[in-house]
Amino acid sequence: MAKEVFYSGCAAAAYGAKFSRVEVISSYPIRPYTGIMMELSKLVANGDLDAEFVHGEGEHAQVSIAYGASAAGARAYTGSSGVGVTYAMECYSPAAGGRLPCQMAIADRALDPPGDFGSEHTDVMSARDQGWIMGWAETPQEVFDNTIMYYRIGEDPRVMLPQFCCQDGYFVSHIPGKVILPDQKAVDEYLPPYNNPHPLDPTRPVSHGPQIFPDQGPAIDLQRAQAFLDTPKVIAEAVKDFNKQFGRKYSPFVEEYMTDDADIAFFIMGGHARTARFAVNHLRKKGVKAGMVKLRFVRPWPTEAVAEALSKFKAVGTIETSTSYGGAMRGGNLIHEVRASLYDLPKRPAVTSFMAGLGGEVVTLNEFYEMAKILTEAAKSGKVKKGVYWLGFEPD
Amino acid sequence: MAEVKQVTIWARGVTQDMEGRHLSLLVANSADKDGKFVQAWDDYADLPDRVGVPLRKYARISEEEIEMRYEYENKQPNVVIVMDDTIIKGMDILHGMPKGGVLVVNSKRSADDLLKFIPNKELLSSITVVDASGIAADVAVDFMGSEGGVEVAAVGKGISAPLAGAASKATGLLKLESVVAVAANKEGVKQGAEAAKVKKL
Amino acid sequence: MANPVKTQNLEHIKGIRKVPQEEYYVPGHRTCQGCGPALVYKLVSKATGPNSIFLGPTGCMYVANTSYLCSPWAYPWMHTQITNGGAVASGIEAAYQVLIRKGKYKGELPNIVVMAGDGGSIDIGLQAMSGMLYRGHDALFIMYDNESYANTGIQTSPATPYGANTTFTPPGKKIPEGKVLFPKDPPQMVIGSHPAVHYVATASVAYPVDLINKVRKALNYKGPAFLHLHAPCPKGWLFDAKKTVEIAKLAIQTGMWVNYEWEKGEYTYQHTPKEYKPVKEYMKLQKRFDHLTDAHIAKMQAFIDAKLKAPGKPIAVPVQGPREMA
Amino acid sequence: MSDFKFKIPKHLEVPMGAVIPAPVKENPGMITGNWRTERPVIDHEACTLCLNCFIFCPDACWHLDEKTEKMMWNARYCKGCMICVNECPADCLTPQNELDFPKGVVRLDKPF
Repeated sequence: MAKEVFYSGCAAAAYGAKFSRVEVISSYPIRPYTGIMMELSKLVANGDLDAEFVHGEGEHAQVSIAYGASAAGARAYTGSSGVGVTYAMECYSPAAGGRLPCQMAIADRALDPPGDFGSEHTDVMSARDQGWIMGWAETPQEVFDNTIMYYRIGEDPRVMLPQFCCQDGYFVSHIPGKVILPDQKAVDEYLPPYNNPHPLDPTRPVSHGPQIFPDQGPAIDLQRAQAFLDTPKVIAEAVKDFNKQFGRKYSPFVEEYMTDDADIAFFIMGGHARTARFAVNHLRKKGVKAGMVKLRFVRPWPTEAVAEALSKFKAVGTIETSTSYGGAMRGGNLIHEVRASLYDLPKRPAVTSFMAGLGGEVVTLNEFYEMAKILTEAAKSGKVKKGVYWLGFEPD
Repeated sequence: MAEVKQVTIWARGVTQDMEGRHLSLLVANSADKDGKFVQAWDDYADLPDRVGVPLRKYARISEEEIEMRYEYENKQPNVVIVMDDTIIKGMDILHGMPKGGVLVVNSKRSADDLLKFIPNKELLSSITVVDASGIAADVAVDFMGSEGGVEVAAVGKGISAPLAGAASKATGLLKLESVVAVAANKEGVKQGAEAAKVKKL
Repeated sequence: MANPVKTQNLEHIKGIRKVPQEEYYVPGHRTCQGCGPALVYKLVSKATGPNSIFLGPTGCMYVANTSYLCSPWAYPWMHTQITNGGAVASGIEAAYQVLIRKGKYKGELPNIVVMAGDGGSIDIGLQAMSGMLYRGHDALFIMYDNESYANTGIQTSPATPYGANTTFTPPGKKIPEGKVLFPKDPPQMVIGSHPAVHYVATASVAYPVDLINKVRKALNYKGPAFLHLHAPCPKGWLFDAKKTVEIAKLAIQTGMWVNYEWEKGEYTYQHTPKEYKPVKEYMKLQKRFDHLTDAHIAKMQAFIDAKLKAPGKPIAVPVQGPREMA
Repeated sequence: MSDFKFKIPKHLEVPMGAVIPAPVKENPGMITGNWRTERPVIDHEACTLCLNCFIFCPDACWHLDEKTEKMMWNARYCKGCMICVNECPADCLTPQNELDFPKGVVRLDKPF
């Protein structure tokens, strides 16, 4: 029977893995994701989860263990944060190129230097071009649900890709929220057992990953690109089935809040979307027609869904939470993709970006009001003054 | 675009890797001396080389700047030079050659003997045979000039010298005095040119 | 109820006639003429048989064996990064443990073998190798030692002997001996600090039956094992391809290589000559040592003499490091 | 976006995840007989069937034929390293130049 609990994002991820019946888990400690592995180690130690719990000697090993297990035919789970995510960077491409759908839980964290344990999306955003499915959750409930959904999406024969299942460090990972734990049987119905079509099995031998001819390089790249073109359809099905099975109301790609008549909108992903909703409520009371669009997947980037959602506004501000030093807009990453998504439309909103929530900084209601002011101005004039605003660091 | 003369050299991996590269350098450097536009390079896909594997080294010569500089391979070689005669048996060395091509082989055997192993010999206008190994022994193997490194050994000390001399005689593409000028073993170049037997086909 | 994990028992063989005629590392690979590592691969494959999974970290035995889009392995094989052979093997072993336990895989536990070069073992791959051996996975880590990064054109590794000419340690006016450092001792690194490991051995292509039996003994242990296999490299060491086995034998006769087993703390030695030949006899056949002076060779001899006092065991060797010498 | 369609030419196709079937007896994707400058020629009379050539061949090109009790050599793949000649205690193997044999090598377009 389904039951309601209060779990942090870390515990929610661990239980999402448990309900997904993961078979091989690889761990290595780094804050703030560590709690996920603490929960799983308890479950394995107590016999509540029949899985191999392998203490990796580093994040590089963690991901290697996970994709090795996936190649052998087991459902594999791992995770990390911050510099741990970037330490494993070499292993992301082999896992994706080998089409090995293991899952990595990310409770994100700022990169060094100096040591900063606060949340920031830059760690795993640095790996966004490695061929993994990637998206953020806003609440522990969404973390739990995404964990199960991501396995279903990644292991689909049309997809066969590994997944970064991300949540904001501390904000989501450490502050408990309500989580409905479903019936295991319902999860089993939703998520079939993992089936690797070509496992490393001596009864039907294959070779994984021989060298290719140089001119086959683009062809294999294209094959992966094609998988990402096919993935949105699978995501849409998986989310629809999930909503049906568990009574949730997820949109597959972008979730809209108070957008019907909005002039300005915040474009955001992860935990700060929660504050953004309250900001929208307060702004509405003050007569500002504000709305919010929450992004659920960074990879595959939902180009059409983003274009459709954002084209109706006069001005849009992307809340970045990650850095792209020296990038086109001199700030974060999201605005590049947002602007590219809108470029071909006959009518486009003005788009700017806000550097907020970096290094674990809280994005406050006041900051959202500040953004709303800038966006309202842009909505009136039809254009933005700047492509990026570093909130709290702008001259008067 | 002016015609680019493509020279392909076949050699054995490791034991002839450096001499093969030297031969391509002798071809290119001497043509450069004659005021031509040139390039010489290793076949990237054949590297890293293994002991005994058939390898290709390339040179291009043109009256104008070479536009196809970044193409990996010589797809239509006008001149093929084979540093080890047994390669003619296992490889289609004339693959892609336009009619009227030139073949130079390092061998103790006769041209007729060698032609038996070349089923598409109608592509050739001539075959030249020289016992380059008899004129100059292989020099020590040295990897420092491979993988984009700068050659440490003097260019053209071993069998590349007589083969470059023979190629000069066989093709008319290279002036003998230019080849002599750029090669370390100058005597070897001359002896190669002298000893080379050109057979018109 | 969990299913027990059944493992294989591989037979000890008495002589060359008992070596299986079947090939599982089949003809058709782009390894050098006379390639020592290829000979290792063939012999190890004969030892393991087809109920095996091999992992190939990047190196000669990846690139030369799979160029291009083909494979010489009749059993399942997977490429791993040069960094993570031990970790990927750990994941595969863990997967089989749970899949067999859950009844999803019906057979015996396959022989899981990492075939790593010296770089993939004791240099960039050291962390993953140590992790696998430490955690007690039922897998075999093999270091085929051709004493350099051969695939990329012969660069120095921690297994490259002192005095070798490699493309990263060329002899020059300032550094006449080429490689200045002495090599790591791989078995000793494993024996010294991996409590789950009960079997470590060295073997050489010069003694193939011994090599096969050591592979089988290693695999018969329920748990991790480590083998250090000597694999002369005609390209990197610069000798005539036909001399691969001859050189391997000479390595043993000069003490440059020692065949031994370490089993639960006990050492036994194999193929020990009555009297060791001078190392010079071994070195002079390889052009990588051509540039060395008598003083350099004496230094090598002193190093080997010290090591031979107790092969495989920690011992103070009379060799100065580069900072001491400066 | 939805009109993204591609065509990969047959010769550039790579299976999903670069997973290929394992070979059975030989790897026809890498024929290496053309590496030889010399081949080992056996004198069956002198051969003692010691199996040294079989055990020491890195390319697995020597086998004992149980029926004829003779060592069989694989011309398609032997690279001609001559380890077998070097390790033969009976001196029954002799290297001979490859061009002395008009047949016996598969001609290839590419060296690999």
